[in-house]
Amino acid sequence: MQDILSLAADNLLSPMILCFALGLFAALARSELTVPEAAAKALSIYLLFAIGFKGGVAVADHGVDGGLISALLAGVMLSFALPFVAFGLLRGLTGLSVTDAAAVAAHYGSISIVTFVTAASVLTSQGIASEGYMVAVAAAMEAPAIISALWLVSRAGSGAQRMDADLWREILLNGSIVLLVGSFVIGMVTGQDGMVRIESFIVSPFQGVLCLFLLDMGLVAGRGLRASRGVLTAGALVFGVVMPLVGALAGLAAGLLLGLSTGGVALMMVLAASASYIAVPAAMRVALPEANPSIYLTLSLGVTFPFNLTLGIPAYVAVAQAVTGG
Amino acid sequence: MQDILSLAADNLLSPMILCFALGLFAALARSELTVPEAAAKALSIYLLFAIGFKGGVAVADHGVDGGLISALLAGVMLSFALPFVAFGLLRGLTGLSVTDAAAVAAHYGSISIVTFVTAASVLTSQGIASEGYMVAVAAAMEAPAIISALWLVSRAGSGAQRMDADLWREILLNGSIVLLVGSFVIGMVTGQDGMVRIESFIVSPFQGVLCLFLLDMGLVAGRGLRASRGVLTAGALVFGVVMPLVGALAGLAAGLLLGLSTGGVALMMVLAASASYIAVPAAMRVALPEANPSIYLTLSLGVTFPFNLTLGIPAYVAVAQAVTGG
Amino acid sequence: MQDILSLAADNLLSPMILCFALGLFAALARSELTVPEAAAKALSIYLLFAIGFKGGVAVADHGVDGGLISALLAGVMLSFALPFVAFGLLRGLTGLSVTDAAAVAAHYGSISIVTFVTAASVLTSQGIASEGYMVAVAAAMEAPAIISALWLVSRAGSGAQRMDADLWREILLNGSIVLLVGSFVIGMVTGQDGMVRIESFIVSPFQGVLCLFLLDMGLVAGRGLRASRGVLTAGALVFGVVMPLVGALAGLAAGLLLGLSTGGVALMMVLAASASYIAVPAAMRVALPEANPSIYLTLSLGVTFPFNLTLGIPAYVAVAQAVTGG
Amino acid sequence: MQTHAAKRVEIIIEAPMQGRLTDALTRAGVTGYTVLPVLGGSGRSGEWTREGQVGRGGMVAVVCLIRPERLGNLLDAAFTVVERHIGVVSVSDCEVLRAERF
Amino acid sequence: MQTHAAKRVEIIIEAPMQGRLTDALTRAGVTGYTVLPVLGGSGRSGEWTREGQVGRGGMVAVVCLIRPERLGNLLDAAFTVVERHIGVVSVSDCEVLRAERF
Amino acid sequence: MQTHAAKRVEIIIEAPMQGRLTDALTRAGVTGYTVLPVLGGSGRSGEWTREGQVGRGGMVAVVCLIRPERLGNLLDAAFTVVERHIGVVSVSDCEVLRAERF
Ligand SMILES: Nc1ncnc2c1ncn2[C@@H]1O[C@H](COP(=O)(O)O)[C@@H](O)[C@H]1O
Ligand SMILES: Nc1ncnc2c1ncn2[C@@H]1O[C@H](COP(=O)(O)O)[C@@H](O)[C@H]1O
Ligand SMILES: Nc1ncnc2c1ncn2[C@@H]1O[C@H](COP(=O)(O)O)[C@@H](O)[C@H]1O
Ligand code: NA
Ligand code: NA
Ligand code: NA
Repeated sequence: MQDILSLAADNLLSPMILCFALGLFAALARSELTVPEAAAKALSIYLLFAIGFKGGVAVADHGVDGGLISALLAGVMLSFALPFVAFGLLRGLTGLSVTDAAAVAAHYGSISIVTFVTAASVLTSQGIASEGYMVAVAAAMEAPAIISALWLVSRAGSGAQRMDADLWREILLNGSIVLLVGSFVIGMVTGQDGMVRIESFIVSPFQGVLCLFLLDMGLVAGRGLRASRGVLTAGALVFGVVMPLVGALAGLAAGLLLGLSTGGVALMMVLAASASYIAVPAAMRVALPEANPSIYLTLSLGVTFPFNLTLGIPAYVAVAQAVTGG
Repeated sequence: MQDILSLAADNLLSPMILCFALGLFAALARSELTVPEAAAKALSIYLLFAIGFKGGVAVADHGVDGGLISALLAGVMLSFALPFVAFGLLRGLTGLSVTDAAAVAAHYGSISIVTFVTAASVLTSQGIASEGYMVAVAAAMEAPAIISALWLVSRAGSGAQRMDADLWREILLNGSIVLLVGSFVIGMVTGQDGMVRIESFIVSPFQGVLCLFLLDMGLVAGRGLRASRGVLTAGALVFGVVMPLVGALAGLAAGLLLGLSTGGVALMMVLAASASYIAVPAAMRVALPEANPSIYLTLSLGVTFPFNLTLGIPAYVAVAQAVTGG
Repeated sequence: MQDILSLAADNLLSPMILCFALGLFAALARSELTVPEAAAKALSIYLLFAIGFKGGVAVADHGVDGGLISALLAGVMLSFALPFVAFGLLRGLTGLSVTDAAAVAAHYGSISIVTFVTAASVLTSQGIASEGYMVAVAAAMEAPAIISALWLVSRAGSGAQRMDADLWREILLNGSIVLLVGSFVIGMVTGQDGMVRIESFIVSPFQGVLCLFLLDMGLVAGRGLRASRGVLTAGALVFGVVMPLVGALAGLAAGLLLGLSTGGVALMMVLAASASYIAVPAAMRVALPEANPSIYLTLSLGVTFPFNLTLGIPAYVAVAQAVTGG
Repeated sequence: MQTHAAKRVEIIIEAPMQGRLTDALTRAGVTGYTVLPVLGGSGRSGEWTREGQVGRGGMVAVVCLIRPERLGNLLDAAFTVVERHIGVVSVSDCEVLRAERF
Repeated sequence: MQTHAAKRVEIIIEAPMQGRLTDALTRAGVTGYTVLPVLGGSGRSGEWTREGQVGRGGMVAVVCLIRPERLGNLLDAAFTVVERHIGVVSVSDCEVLRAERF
Repeated sequence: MQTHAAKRVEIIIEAPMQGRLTDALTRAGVTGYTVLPVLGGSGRSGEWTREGQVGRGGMVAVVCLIRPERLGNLLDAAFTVVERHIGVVSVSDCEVLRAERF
């Protein structure tokens, strides 16, 4: 417990989290501080490329064992299953319509790559190793949850879902999946040779870039919270912190079953606990336009993301350490 | 004198100043070379974050002594006072209307953070130490000058100034103040621990980033000069190089009274000598829309900024060294 | 031969080329992965600045010998001459109109700075030295080809060319020429002193930045290929891979005549073999608006650029090594 | 200068729907359109701004100049896409140069 | 397709005034507006371009579709904000789909 | 609020031609114009998008409000620039505030 608290304090006082807090503060105080959209996208391309590449190099170093496949499968199953849990919780805790509840559920089955990146950098700075292929698991968990959500809606008969071929392609080939998987493969192919060439671009400045990116995430989250005051009921807020804990438990179980390392278990918890705010919202606007975007964006970006970033990650890491004895 | 000249030559032939000159040349020659707006904003976010953070870490290292508070107060007073000097000079040297003169005066009471950043990097490369909290002084000096200018206008009865609550918030929470103060606090809180994590992002590439940023400043200044040929009278041009010298003297006096280090005195001179071209212009567009933006932008960005960058900074540093014996 | 193949394999499996391939794949698969325009421009400014500066520092280190002038002259002559060869080949191989053929020819006389940058980084990673002033040669080769192309059109009487003073200025002062020459001069003036200051910005992260830039080039090339399916005949495709070989031979001859080093010969081959897709297309839109942009962009960016990047560069380097015995 | 009567249709729509809209327009026989970026806005579903967004959110404005007789087709096509979505459609009269282009 | 007469108001104004303008529009009962970025322009106060700018300068275009009967209110509100400032206001007739949205 | 009849001319043109167009407009006595960015579009010469472009490609939209009596001049000037180039020109009626500005 002592350890968890000191770890949490360490995490809370890291430049990354403080940058997020600064962004949140600036947005809530209505400062006109903004990060240009193009810069934010460029930063996210950098982060995705760097994390994917590093994962690939790690796999190249250690060889691909059977763990990769089973971890991918576990991730896909979690992404399929978690929306049902989330949907049940939402229908119990809130008065959201079937469509809105299903849309929110899709976000929680999918993942937040920035939460993953932040957790990975916390692990690195604490010297805890993890499986390089967790990056591929992250990519695999982005999309399945969307299908579960659409199935929930169609079962309730409310609103025809529109899963045309175009939407499938958009979801499966969305920018972050392609970049993550692509750079993972590039890292695997080029291995340490490639790493040596671009190390001083993707390794040394990584945490600094993450700081600026989290500053922007704080700004976006804060603006979202301000714009949607009153959108969330107390029940929805409770969901926003309970669901990540439920997800983390599911991730813990999966990680232990798979026999992952301490870092791997922590990352699996983080993936299951985190909620998407890039790929899934775009898919929902196409497939479930009747669902209110303020609800799912505010919950995932305004409540769960900050929760995971500040309290969640240190807790998940500590639990993973305690349980795996790592 | 010998020293000042060789220092000036050193400064003039640094990559930073040459980049500025390149930008200026390209714009005056009407090359279509441009830095995208989003990239320029991203660079400025980087510079503000890096300089603020480094200042905070420096304060964390040396502890906050009483110097911080008195330096802040001195900065605020300078910012309040200098517009009156500038206004007097302008009314003597030029035929500008009260409104235009007051608007220009506001710019010269406030500060240019890029000039400050360049001076800080000149000090670093010469191994001259300075107080980390000068960054906070810079932030404190941004806004007070605006109030003096509006008071000058209202006293003359020409044009109701419009200082509504919104404008106050915009000025006090403008992007650069929030980012500078925020990253200063983050640096103070995380100290050397935080520095180690992001050093290779904010320290090593700093001067290179500054080069590209000054390239863009040269382009912007050059385009401004070209667009406003004939806007400035000879008197105004004289003001554009005399006022920074007057400001630098006031900054020197303040720095000596405060007992700052050699670097601190130099930075105080630079702050007082520099003129705003980001925060104050935006505030003037809202509060004094009748003032002609070509006049204040051309003076501050096209005349005083290049003057400080090329001749001013080395002169101020040399004087600070001579006077403090540093 | 063995060597060429292993060099080619090495090159094909470098992170840069794989990033280009990833971009190509993503665009052809219609993924919505995109690099914002502002970010792409910022990356290209970085690359131009870094390569120019490094070239200038290299010249400062070794002194300017007579080689610079003669290499510049040779480059200009190649740029003037190659469009005639290209035009002849095109009229033989394809049914393109005079205007379209001339427009394409202009692109192949001019150069692709990204191909040059990639080749320079391949040389660096193989420890092959080259003349720093090749950067200046690259800049000098951008424009002359345009004149040859316009002369070809006017000779055929088809379409009045419009070379007004404005267009001249736009071509000679286009962004990449100004930045390349400017930073070359800055590098020459500041030499190793300047290099020390900004090395960790322009040297260490260079290859990583190039990766992201080539990712975007792949995306742009892929989107272009997709949008212009069917625009190119088989003859045009043949031209797209034969012309770079012809150019490389001309470059080889020039390099040997000039007595360049192994790296210098390789770079001269690369310059002559590469085709412009930034400066020349813009000039063609103004001067030869009747020429179809899909044809010249698809050929230069969709066919020749990937060819040079993957097979061309290793071949040219190997030939240069074989011939100069380097 | 000879001008010809035409209609200018302006559709403000969510960015993820842009491709579907332009595909539908093309199917309805529209020969050209232009897409303009949108910084932000406000409507029944609240206020939003593009700044700092990371995803493919936000809106775009699609402007389409067409011959008056094709307006019905275009609006039908646009409506099927916009129907369930956030967005607005407006039409105004205009004149165009070079009618052969439309 | 059923359309309804409306007015399209386009206001080109300095970026630092954008918030004040949209607040005034909202107070005047306007239910929606869209903000478009502006790259540059020229007018009585000279020529300007957005490129490379660092501050919050430049201009934006605010487009507002409204029912004709609300035009007077909107123009009054816009005018108080624009009055002392650089900028232009234009109004044209248009037709909108889904009138219930305005 | 007093308004005045005017014309709104919208010219969508290749970016490398922007300077030539605005110079021609200025020579034709136009006192102001606004340049808006364009993300992409489609026309006789195919589809294009701005994303990831490095060069100075793409298109821009130039909007020009003028007094009706100056329309002929403006269109003649615009036409000489646009003539051989990709691009579209449309004109609509509008009303402007502060006619003294035009
Ligand atoms: N009356 C209007 N005038 C101009 N744009 C509007 C209007 N109403 C809505 N919009 C735009 O359409 C978007 C979605 O509107 P809504 O569907 O009402 O939320 C807004 O964010 C605005 O960009
Ligand atoms: N006649 C016009 N047509 C279109 N835009 C204009 C016009 N006049 C002014 N503008 C725009 O409004 C801005 C300020 O105009 P002004 O107040 O005349 O300097 C200009 O930079 C243009 O963007
Ligand atoms: N009917 C149209 N409506 C709106 N924009 C158009 C239209 N036709 C062409 N454009 C725009 O003008 C550009 C060039 O058109 P074009 O010359 O027909 O290839 C296109 O990429 C569009 O941005
Ligand atoms: Na999840
Ligand atoms: Na000052
Ligand atoms: Na060539």
